[in-house]
Amino acid sequence: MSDGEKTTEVMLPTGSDLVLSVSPHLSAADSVRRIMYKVLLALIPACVAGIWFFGWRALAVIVVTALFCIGAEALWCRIAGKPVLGTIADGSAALTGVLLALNLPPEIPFWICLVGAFLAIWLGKQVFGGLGNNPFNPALVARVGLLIALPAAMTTWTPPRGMGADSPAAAEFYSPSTLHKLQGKKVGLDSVTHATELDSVTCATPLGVVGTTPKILDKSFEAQQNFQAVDNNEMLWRYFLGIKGGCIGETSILALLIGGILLIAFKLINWRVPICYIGTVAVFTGLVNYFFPGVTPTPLFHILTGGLVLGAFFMATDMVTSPITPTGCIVFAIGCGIITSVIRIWGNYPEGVSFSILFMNALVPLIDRWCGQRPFGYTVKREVAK
Amino acid sequence: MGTLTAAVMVMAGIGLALGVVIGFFAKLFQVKSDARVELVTELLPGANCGGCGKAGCSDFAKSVVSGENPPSKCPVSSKEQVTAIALALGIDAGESFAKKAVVCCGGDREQTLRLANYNGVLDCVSASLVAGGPKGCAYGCLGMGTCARKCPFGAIEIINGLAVIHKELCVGCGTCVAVCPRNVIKLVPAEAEVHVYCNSPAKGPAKKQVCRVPCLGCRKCVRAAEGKFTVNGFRAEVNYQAPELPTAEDVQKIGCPTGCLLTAEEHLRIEMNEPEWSAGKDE
Amino acid sequence: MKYLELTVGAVLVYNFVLSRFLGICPFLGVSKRLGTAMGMSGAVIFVMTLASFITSLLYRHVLRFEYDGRTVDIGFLQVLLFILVIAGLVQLIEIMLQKLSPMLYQALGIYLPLITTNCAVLGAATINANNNYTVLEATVFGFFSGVGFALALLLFASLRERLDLAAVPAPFKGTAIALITAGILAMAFVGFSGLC
Amino acid sequence: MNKNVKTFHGGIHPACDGKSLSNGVSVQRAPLLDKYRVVISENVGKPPKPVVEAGACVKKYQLIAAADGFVSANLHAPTSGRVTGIVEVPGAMGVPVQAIEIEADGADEAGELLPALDWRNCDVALLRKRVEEAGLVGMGGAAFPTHVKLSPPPEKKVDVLVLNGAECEPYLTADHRLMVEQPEAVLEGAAISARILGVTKIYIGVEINKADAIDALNAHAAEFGIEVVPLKVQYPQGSEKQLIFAITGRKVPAGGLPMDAGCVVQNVGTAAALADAVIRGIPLVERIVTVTGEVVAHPGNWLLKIGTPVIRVVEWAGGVTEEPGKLILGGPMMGFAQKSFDVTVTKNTSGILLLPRTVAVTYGSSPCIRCGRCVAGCPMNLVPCALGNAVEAERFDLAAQNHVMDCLECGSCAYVCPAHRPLVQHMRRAKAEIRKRKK
Repeated sequence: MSDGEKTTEVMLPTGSDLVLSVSPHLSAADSVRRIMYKVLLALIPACVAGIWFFGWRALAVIVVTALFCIGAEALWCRIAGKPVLGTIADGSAALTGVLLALNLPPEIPFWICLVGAFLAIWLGKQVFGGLGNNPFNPALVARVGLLIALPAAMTTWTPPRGMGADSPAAAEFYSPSTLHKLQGKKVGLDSVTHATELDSVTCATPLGVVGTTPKILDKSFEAQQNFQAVDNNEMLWRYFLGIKGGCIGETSILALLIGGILLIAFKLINWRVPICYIGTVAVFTGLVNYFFPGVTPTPLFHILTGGLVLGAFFMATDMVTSPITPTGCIVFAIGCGIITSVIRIWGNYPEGVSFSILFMNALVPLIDRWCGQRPFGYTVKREVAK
Repeated sequence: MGTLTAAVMVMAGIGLALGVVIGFFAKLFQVKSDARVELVTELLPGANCGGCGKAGCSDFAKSVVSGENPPSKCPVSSKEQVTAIALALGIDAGESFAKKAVVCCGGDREQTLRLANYNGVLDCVSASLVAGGPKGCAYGCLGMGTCARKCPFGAIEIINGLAVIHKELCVGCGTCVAVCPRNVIKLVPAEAEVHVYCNSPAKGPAKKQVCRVPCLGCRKCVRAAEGKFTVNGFRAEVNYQAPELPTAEDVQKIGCPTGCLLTAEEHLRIEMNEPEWSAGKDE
Repeated sequence: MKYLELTVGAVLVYNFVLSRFLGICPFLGVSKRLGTAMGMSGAVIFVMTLASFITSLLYRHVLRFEYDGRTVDIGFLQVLLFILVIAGLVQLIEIMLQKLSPMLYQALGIYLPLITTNCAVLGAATINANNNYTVLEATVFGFFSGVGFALALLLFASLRERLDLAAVPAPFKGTAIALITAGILAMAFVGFSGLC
Repeated sequence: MNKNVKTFHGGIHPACDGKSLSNGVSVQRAPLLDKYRVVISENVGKPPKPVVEAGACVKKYQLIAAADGFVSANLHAPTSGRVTGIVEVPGAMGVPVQAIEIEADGADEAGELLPALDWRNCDVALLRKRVEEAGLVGMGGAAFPTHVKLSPPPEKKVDVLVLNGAECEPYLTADHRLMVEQPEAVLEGAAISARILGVTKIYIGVEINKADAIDALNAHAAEFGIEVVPLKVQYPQGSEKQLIFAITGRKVPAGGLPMDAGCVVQNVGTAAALADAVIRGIPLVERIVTVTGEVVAHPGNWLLKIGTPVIRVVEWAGGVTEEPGKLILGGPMMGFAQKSFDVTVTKNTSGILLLPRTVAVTYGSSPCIRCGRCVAGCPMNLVPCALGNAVEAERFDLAAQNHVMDCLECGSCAYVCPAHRPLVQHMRRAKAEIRKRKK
């Protein structure tokens, strides 16, 4: 710019377009929508693993359930007179849908997905006032609701890729007749009739096998060997990779861990929560296993089977339904761990993750109240004085 | 012993024992209670509006029984109800002044300038805490409806960004007066028909810059209707204590230059009939 | 071990409110504030324990006794007698509360007399009788049933306090959303089935 | 990162600090205007009483409004000229305020100055009186009369003076430039304050993003026995309670003042003004103000007279490149949004910030998803989201129970909130309602 006379006209503000709002006038770049999409991104590895192990049917379940959830949300918003597009765009309905789908068996009929979607979105979320107001995790409300109402459909598991009749411990997971059928294919029977029969091939989950194995209450050799068939190094490795029966999303621990690390990297969850949850289960089952080896398998088995890792990383860390303070989150995680272990070892249900998180959801207001943090500048004495 | 005898004896014995124990405890833990409080509470309207200055009707009933307040202190009760309470207690009903609230502002979205685009909580108290709110006039109604939400009788409606009171629903409890951050709502005698719809003590020119219907303090009304108006600073006020209140004819006769002196009916009619404000027209 | 089973059963598996669906009236009525819920919980635990103790005594020694070498069985009086005793007990508590804690008395309001006809208390007494529990067992069962009721009530009250601040749609405000919440809570308790 | 850098718990790290717009620009002296409007009620406490009539001629530095009571501050003429009267101007808080309008005669002729004092040897009472005469107020934001702050009641044992050079607000660089350009004035002012208070321990806390300021201060700090404490770049490092904790490790009790922890906190700008008042006898009539923002053509730091209209300052800074979406007096975290450009510079205006609409936050009404970021960010360890929910449901009893009165309104919670809830507005509402109820 030349010194001397400045001929360039100075543009002055008119003040006609001023916004009046409270301080602060800046904000961090994150938004609710971004958070939801990031969690969805972190779920992709688990989805991919589910599709790999259970085929296109799993993809269909995921997509259909997510769409049903979005539809249920849209319908509710329409009836309640809320902005439809704005509510759907925040991605929470899609996230609930994907989470619910990952908690369903791969061969679930689609009408059950529809019922689940309405359970999750309407009963689990919108009646409480929508996102942020629901005390219970919507996906878990739907899963538990379906599990209680339709136990047969919700516990019909199909074998994943790589779990053929000749796989290790096949006799544990398949009923004798199923095993027969599977082996029959190897010999090469009539392929047409066989294909239709194979459609109904079902298997048990590792936790299911454990649940039906009679407990041995002493420390004898039989007790030590009680779960040997499903709880050995080779099987654990297979569970870790995902070669086991179960819900779409809970098969591959590897994929879930990748997603979990993504969540931690995005700073969306407190890493202490999954660690505490899994750690509590490990300690609890470890103690029981140490004293009564015939009652429950080793801690590693408990970690690698069932929905524990999925629940610990994606459900117990749900922001809306978990405590707000870091201390509260730890208490919450430990509570989940204890209840999960108790249900798995002694309960009727082979799996307790959903129930435990749902139960702890109900405890959140109390945890929030009792695990609040002391404001800066307060000492215990002063607080009493107040 | 027959079954029947046993049954009768057992029942009678246990009943008797319980009766004795309960009677003993009732004597031991006797609590005195005043039945009159409950009676008065029943006779009160039960709106729990707090217009009397007490925390709800039962609290007020206590104060009536103790003689702290006359029954007429309840702004919601009709004369008959007040008399009933006074009769029940055998006390004097006390003098009653029926009151109504009036929003002393005519500055809706059309009339008063909005200086900035407000972005925040849609509540008058909250908005007034952010640079006094977006309205150009620092004394007028903010029109975000805090009073309307708080009114226990649904007497306040927000029309075009201005609170308007439906006189027939208002009981004069004063809830709105207490919550309004601008102190623009006033309790006036129920029979008053005419009000000055401006609350700004600022100078005329300053008001004119931001509002089309301010009171300019021209004293026309004071001159035309002797004793019925006073001018306080730069704003005229109806003299509600005067023996005679201004009437619709007075308004006609005065012919307020800005139109902020109106009868309540006229004010309501103007606000209701104005075209609905639309976003494009603002500023 | 028997007592552990009794405890877990009474508190979690066969929770009075969420599994047996007894005592719903105070469960819905006194759960708006956590403080009141705590008071109610205390009252119910007290009444249930005492009622279980006394009714099991009555059941074992009054409703069936030996007289003159014959057994006199007036078991048909069971319900009648239990109600009478429970009503008397609640009356006692009400009188004492009014004097000792007027605040709690005010807060409990109508629900305190309602314990009189509370099916949970009568339920506990009847379950004791049906299972032929000893007096000690019955007392333990009564106490932990009360604790189970208290657990459900506290959870529910804290949830309702949170829902107070939530943007619940108008048609669902109040009892509707409370019942939905209770339903989901009951679903969570299903997970405990089989523990004993 | 330096391990010795001190800080506090909680707080946030704003991604865009905007300081580079103006932190390299030296302080410029503003040209003389023809009219100044000096706001009377700008300090905390009672406003001073005008002592000049309309039409009176005043000299620069002449007293125009005298303190009314102890918690009040003198006001002096920023230039020579004629008083036209008392007018109503829009105040920084949005409500109209009274101001003395002075028509400058262009001579900018100084009146009689107060005698210079030898602060090392003269009577402490004399120093304290001088602070009062010079109309000093806290220049960091609250405009609390400095002489009040420097007269703690005898039962409070004050042993530490903390100078606040943190300047944690994004965009603002006025204190930074002051410390770089006049480190001796800052340090000397601190030493004088310490003498008034009778304390020997003097710290000056500076965030480490102002390395040149730390170097400049360190060059002279030893002469005055002052320790320069580098602080972590973290908002709100400059909040009194957080600063005291970071530097001394003491915690100001809830509801208490810094003196309850034996500390007095003073802004560096106030210290420099104090040095001017004592050594040269100059009362407070001008201050350094940062004029900045993405839409300002030439952001910079200006030495402005009190009473300068903001629109003129923007003009000197080269105007704007586009119509601003927000005008803020102060910093972007705690400053006040304005409704018009008619506001004037006061003793506590640290910055004039013009933000485009794209940068300024738009608050929404989406609900809390309980992510807990506000809890992690709150320097007072509160649970802001719960407080916000309580206020939305108008449960002020609940808000009070959860310590809303301890809120600093620093805005950390609202900054990190992914739902962009106007949490600070909720806090203010709660505080206002609770105060109203206490009455």
